[in-house]
Amino acid sequence: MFESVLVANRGEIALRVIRGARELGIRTVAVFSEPDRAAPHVLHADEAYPIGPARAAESYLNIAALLAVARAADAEAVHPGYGFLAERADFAEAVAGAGLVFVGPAPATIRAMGEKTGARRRMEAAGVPVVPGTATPLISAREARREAESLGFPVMLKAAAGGGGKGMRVIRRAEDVTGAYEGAVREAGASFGDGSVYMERFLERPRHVEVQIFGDGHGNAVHLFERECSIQRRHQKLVEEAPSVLLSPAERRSMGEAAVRAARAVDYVGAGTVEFLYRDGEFFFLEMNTRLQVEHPVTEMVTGVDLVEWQFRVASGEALPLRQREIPLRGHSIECRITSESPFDGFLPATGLVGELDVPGGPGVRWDGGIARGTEIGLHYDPLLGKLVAHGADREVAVRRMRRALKELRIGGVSTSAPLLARIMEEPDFLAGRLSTAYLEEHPELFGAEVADSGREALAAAAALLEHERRKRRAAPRIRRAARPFSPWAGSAAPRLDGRG
Amino acid sequence: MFESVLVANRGEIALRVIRGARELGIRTVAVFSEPDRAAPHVLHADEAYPIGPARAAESYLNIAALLAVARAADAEAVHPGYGFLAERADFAEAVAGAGLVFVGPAPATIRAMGEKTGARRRMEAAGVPVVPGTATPLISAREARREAESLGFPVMLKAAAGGGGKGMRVIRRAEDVTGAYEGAVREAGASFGDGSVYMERFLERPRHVEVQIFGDGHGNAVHLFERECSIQRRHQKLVEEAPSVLLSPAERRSMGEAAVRAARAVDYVGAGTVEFLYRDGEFFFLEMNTRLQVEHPVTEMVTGVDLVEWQFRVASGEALPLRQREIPLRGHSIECRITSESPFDGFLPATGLVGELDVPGGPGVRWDGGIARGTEIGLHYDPLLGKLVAHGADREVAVRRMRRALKELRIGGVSTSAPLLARIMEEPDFLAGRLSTAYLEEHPELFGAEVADSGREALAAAAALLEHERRKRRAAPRIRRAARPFSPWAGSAAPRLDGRG
Amino acid sequence: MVSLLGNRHEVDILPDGRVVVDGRGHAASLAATSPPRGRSLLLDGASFALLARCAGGGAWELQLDGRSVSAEVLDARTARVRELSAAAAGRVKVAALKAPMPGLVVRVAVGEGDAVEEGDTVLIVEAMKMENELRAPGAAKVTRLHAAPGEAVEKGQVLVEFGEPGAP
Amino acid sequence: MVSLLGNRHEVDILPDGRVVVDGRGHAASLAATSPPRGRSLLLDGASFALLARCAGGGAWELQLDGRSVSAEVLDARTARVRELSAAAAGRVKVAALKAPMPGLVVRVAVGEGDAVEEGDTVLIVEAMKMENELRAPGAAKVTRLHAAPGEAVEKGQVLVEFGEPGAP
Repeated sequence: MFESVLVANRGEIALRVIRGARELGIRTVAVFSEPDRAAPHVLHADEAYPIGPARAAESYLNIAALLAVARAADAEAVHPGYGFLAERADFAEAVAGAGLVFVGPAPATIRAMGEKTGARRRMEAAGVPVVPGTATPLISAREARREAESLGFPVMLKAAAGGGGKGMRVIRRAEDVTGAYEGAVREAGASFGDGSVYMERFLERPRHVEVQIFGDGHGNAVHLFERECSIQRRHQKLVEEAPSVLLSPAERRSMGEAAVRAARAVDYVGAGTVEFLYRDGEFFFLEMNTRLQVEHPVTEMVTGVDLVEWQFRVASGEALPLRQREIPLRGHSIECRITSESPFDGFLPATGLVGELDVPGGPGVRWDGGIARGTEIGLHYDPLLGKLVAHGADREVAVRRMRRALKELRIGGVSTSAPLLARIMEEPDFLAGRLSTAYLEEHPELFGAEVADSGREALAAAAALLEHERRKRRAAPRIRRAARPFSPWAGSAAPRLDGRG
Repeated sequence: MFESVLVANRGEIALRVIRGARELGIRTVAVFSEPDRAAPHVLHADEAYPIGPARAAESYLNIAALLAVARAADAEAVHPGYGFLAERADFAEAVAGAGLVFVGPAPATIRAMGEKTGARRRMEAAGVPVVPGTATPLISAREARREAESLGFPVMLKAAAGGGGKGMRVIRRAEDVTGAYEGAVREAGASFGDGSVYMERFLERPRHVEVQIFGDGHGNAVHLFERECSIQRRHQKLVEEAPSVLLSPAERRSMGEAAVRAARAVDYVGAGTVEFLYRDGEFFFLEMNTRLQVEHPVTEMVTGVDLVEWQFRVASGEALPLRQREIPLRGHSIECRITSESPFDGFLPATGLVGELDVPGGPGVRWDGGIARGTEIGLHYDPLLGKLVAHGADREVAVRRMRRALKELRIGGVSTSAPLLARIMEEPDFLAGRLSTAYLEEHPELFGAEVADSGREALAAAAALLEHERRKRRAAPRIRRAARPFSPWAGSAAPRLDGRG
Repeated sequence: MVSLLGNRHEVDILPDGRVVVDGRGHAASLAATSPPRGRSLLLDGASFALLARCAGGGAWELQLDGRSVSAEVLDARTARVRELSAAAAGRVKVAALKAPMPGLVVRVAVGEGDAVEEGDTVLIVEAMKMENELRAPGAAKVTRLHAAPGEAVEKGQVLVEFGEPGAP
Repeated sequence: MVSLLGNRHEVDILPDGRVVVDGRGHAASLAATSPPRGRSLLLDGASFALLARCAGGGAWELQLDGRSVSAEVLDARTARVRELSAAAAGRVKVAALKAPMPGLVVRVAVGEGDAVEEGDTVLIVEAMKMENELRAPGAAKVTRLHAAPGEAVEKGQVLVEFGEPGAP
């Protein structure tokens, strides 16, 4: 095992990687942009060094600055987390070129899977079913229009270089193709430095089911079961579960085997995820993510495997610690993404200073956060503040735990997705496992602004009491009514707020 | 299942019970003494009512006040937690007398096991080995001297009515018997309202191993394996583990069976713990605690069973959810008790206002706390602030996790046991599993005040920088040296702290 | 009088510490918890953990179960005066598109004088690496543009002013 | 000059922001984290998460990895003056037993005039329901008693004064 690692990321995933490394006795080197000087990942690392200004292109995406820190801090390995440079083959190459270990698959694998259209071709060849779509990136809005007509609407545009919803567009009408194409190219370019987009037939209301895989370069490849990530908003996952509630044992086996086939087809080394769209018993390869996923904790909860530990072990040349049949599947786990967005206000990005942070505890609950009290939430980076994860003997217990944990979670100073998530955990279709990627659109009632009557009453009473206290405090230094006779009770006789008291 | 429960406790255990109840959809009713008005258990409950002033005798031990709240709030059940009234048969009787469900065993069981000398006799009859000692409470210092001579020194005095180290004394010399007896009687009286004490032969350097048992009143009794609680200070446990590191599978089985025998001997219903002293392959019944233990989370981590859920199920008349062979033992778990004490200052009780509270997250870590930011830590109640629990595939992983978690835990404003616990997690005998109840006495080096060189350097630099900043801030409004020419760099030219700058 | 979520509630605080909300009396106790904003309210024993921030002039920002809500506390006379003046002024409709969040304008899809239909894309603002399309709230004519591509905008900043669809 | 854990460290803050501790120079950066007391110190890149409380007069209470440490920052002249006056005054030995924590005196085992040996129990103070025996620090004679059973005592309060073992 190497003795030190540079974590080329920020936020909750930097913290997650630092925790994993620290538990293995690996010295952790963090990097930070100017606004992140006092961020939690800086505080939790053994060492931390500045790499540039707020703009990611000049800091977290600045390969030269990262390698300079790695050299200066004598780091032996680099862990990219997810996002930023995690799926950039040129970064993996630069890391290797500097004589360091890249904690992830080989550059050729990243390149092969990152170029989404090529990956689709490869998977077809390996016998993994794929969604019909363009075999190469689109070169113009005109080509986009032509392909859309031939695939049949609705179709979907996707960034060839990336994932996570950036650069994605669903198109239902011919007249929307051009605008959507231009927007997708622009967004993909801004997010991944590569504006290539391709097109697929858009499956209506599919479920998004993905399989965690691991390969070790010693000929071993295993899967760690699936995650259901159907609850999404603009292709950003909001709620994830393991295992998927509707997969039969046979479907689970066959999807797991397809994922391992996909891994073997590219001699996969490290942690990866094979994403599938699932509908009516059929599943299609969507893409392969050559990195740790945001939602990896649900897999850790149901298998007992520490995926970051495995990443470090495999990167240092060890074989996988367990064989396929030794990997258990225990109970059920749910993750809720807590983001700085206003769910009842059109999901507007929210900013602010985290003034209060109370994190749930007790049995079966895990918090993977990237914020602390005093953290300033700006608009420079991803809105993910942290992930709340619950585990229980079955889905019902996991849901009850998640409800309880969401009630305990308190983040002051910035609006979050938490109250929407709390509603989802009570919603009948969710509880029955009736999920699809259209779930949120089909449940507009979740976004209503209503507050329960008891809550309204409490809020009205609280506001009145607070204002009353504040006025009393302000009035205290003055002598208010000299004529009023002294009485031990008079002090608590509060005037009515309407001024009649 | 009943629909509401009054939680007759405070601190972390009240919170733990509230969490368990909430997950079952049971309405939770908290009670609070005057200083606990804004305590976390009040905030987390559905309802909360005052029961009296700070002194426990007038609040948390005030049976009439508790029952009055239960009636007013329409609670159907009462959960006593641990400590306070948890092992008071008269309380269990009063609860039942008020037509409510007591979440715990029958009053007769509590009485039988609470009277420690009678319990010893009963266990002997059931074929459970016991430590030699007095069969009835001592009636005078003179009798104590006589019994001590006949048992042979060292001997131990223990409160007949209670546990948790209160009223305990080890006596090694005849001339110390009288003083120890008087102190034990006084302490027992103050803690349990009953000054009865009895005497046992004191085993030198035993290990403290206890077995979690559960009975359901439908003829089922199971054990949930053992906990090793050898690391104690003045008979207060500090570190607990499950399973015990040195028990062989055969010993584990035979101890588990003895514990189930003990449970069946008293027709046990609910959660209980059979404590044993273990030495050189032999074990002796110490006492049976008829309640949830502080350290129950380590059992939950290795078995996946929610003990509070089981308590509620059994109390509402359900049968145990699992049979003996269905209860798994997975990995290893360690708990560290975080108390408000100054470990490097003779374990003096510490007080203060919790100004900062950063709780560890990530995989395999659980925090069961009873404090929040803003909580005032006084001297009225137990010093337990919270429990940090780690779980891993084996003991080594659990220890590494605990180290990492202790490093992340941050409690500002009050001294805690955390830095001592962090040292224990690095100490060779602990790592090798060489434990006994004399562990802390045999490792005085853990209590040294030394700070690593790098830490000293950092602290000195931090103090200088802080003072420098403070002086700069204070000086800022004044114009300091009008003669100095303006320069964009001059502002950052800091004067030397020694006044020469 | 407390304005909350578009409703008004009549609240009286009685000398004995009880609170009457819309005619229903409750035993009430308010205590400070996690500083600076934590508050615990017990209302007839029901426990509410709140965050409270004073916004001045009787306005309070409250957070309960993750939901943020604005409340305004007025004494009866002030409330009455406001009602009368509002009635006198009539409703004023603001015909402008404001930035719903801080961000960067990446595209302006309309020009001054353009007619737009409800739902037409007017502007695209990027925030947190996501593009957010701002759409026309109804049929209208663009009378003034206050935003250009590449410009950083603050939350609440007026970006586009609209007039009647048929206006010159 | 920083006094820390019984040692003195010479600390210079250079104009370029570097800090020299006992002759060794370090790149240093201090930033505020969790308010009010959280601080992040980077010293040659090594990350230290501290809590800091100003106790006035150059005194700081610092907490690192759960350990609380007092530090005192003096400029060179003040430090020198203190050293001289301390040398002139000579060492004064306080022969008193102070309460190590707030609590309740439950027993006083000695009377004024009694001779005690090192380790003898002098008083028992109860705190958090546990009895704490306070023992004689050495052979001495009890000259004054300031505590009685049932009395509440504050931390640091003098409970017993001692004289030389043979004193009258």
